[in-house]
Amino acid sequence: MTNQFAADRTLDARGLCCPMPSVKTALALEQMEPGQIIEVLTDDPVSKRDLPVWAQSTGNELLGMEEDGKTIKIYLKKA
Amino acid sequence: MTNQFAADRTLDARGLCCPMPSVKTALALEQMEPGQIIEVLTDDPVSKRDLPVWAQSTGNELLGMEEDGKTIKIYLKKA
Amino acid sequence: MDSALQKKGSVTIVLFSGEMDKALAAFVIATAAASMGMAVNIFFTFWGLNAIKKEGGLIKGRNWMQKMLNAMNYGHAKKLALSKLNMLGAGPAMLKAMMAQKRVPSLHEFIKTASAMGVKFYPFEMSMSLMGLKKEDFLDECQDVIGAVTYLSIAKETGINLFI
Amino acid sequence: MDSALQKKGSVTIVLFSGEMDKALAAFVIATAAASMGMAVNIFFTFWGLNAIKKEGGLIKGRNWMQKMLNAMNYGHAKKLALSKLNMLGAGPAMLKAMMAQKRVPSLHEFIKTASAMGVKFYPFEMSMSLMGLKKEDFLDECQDVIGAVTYLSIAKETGINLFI
Repeated sequence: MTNQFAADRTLDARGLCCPMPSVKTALALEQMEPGQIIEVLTDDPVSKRDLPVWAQSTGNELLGMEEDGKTIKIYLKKA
Repeated sequence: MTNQFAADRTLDARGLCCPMPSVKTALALEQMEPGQIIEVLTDDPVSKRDLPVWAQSTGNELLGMEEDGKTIKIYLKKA
Repeated sequence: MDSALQKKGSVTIVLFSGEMDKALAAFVIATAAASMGMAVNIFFTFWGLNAIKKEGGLIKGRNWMQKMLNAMNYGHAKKLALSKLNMLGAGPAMLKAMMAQKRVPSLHEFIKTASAMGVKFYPFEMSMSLMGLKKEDFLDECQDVIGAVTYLSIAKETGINLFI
Repeated sequence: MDSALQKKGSVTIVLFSGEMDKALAAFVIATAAASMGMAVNIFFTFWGLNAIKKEGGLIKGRNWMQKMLNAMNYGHAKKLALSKLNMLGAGPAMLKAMMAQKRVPSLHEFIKTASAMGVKFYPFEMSMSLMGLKKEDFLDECQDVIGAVTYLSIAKETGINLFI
């Protein structure tokens, strides 16, 4: 898979239900540096809506989202 | 019956319980023009207290209230 | 409603319970608030999802546990139990008769009224997927299926937050 | 979590109910809020105390009434009933199986996660002393035992207050 946004880290949150994709993303970003990029993989359709809201309310930047079959890839840049 | 405040519209909300008199009044005012007057008929004693509070919190003006047997007539001017 | 009345605060309700009396209490508050021009959002989760299920065809679910849960948890706006005095179903019928006598709207009418007044209904994702329910199983009045983060982003801007 | 993410509002929950489904709803909200950088406090009272009791050795209490209450009210995070469809204990087992299938965390995992994210747990004093429970009976994740005044001093600074 091409890694469109040159992610520094990939978080595989597939199989997890709300609110776990947001929780795992928050915990993963904790260990990263500002400006670094995380790629979150999820197959929870609600994450398409929830993770952008999460990013907005935590101030982290949503770079993009793409779908690859059932997998949704969400790219966030740590604030 | 004299229509003391020359109402543009009468809403018969008799027989309806809280919160329906306020709900029906809100819906009726939706269809009216600013400055127009509605006469609300209700036999729900709580409306004597609730509708003035409703008017205050929506900014519509309470012109007056009168009792006619079991019927309470409430006059409101749309803001 | 949104445009004509000034917005005066907001109410956000999580309806967790599946009983008719609790759903009614939620909708009385919701419609009164909407009549005052308040922004009202109701999030339905767990048993509360029953209040916005379509009638009929409810034995959904892709596995036997979900099928069993939905069969036993059969319910929609016209067929919910009471939280007290349910009396094997006689209680709801009595309450409905009393409501009709007093001209209290039925839950079904409340849902229609609330929706017409701009109250937003959101099914919660997690409990839907636990129960094997999909967006199509819910009334057309419902908005998108949402998750807890979206709920919180709305609730934190809200004056009155209730969990029913 | 506190330092790294900006604080964006707060959630205070009183968990009164001892059923697994309600405790789950509380923890879904709590962990989602914590993930958003919100300050989250959960106060456990009455039956809600069961969610944070340690496993085993629960027939505490210094008099026979307390002993009986704790024996009948036996429960901890891995063994709570449901508010509906409990089916003499089969309901919770089914819900747990469905949760595992859907990879919804168990209540036990939710408690660990919430604690790791800085969610604070406070047992309420009054109901503890009614039930003859002591701080040692609760999970190590718990903060100090508190009273209603402390709860209120936190709740009044809180955006989202829920009673579950």
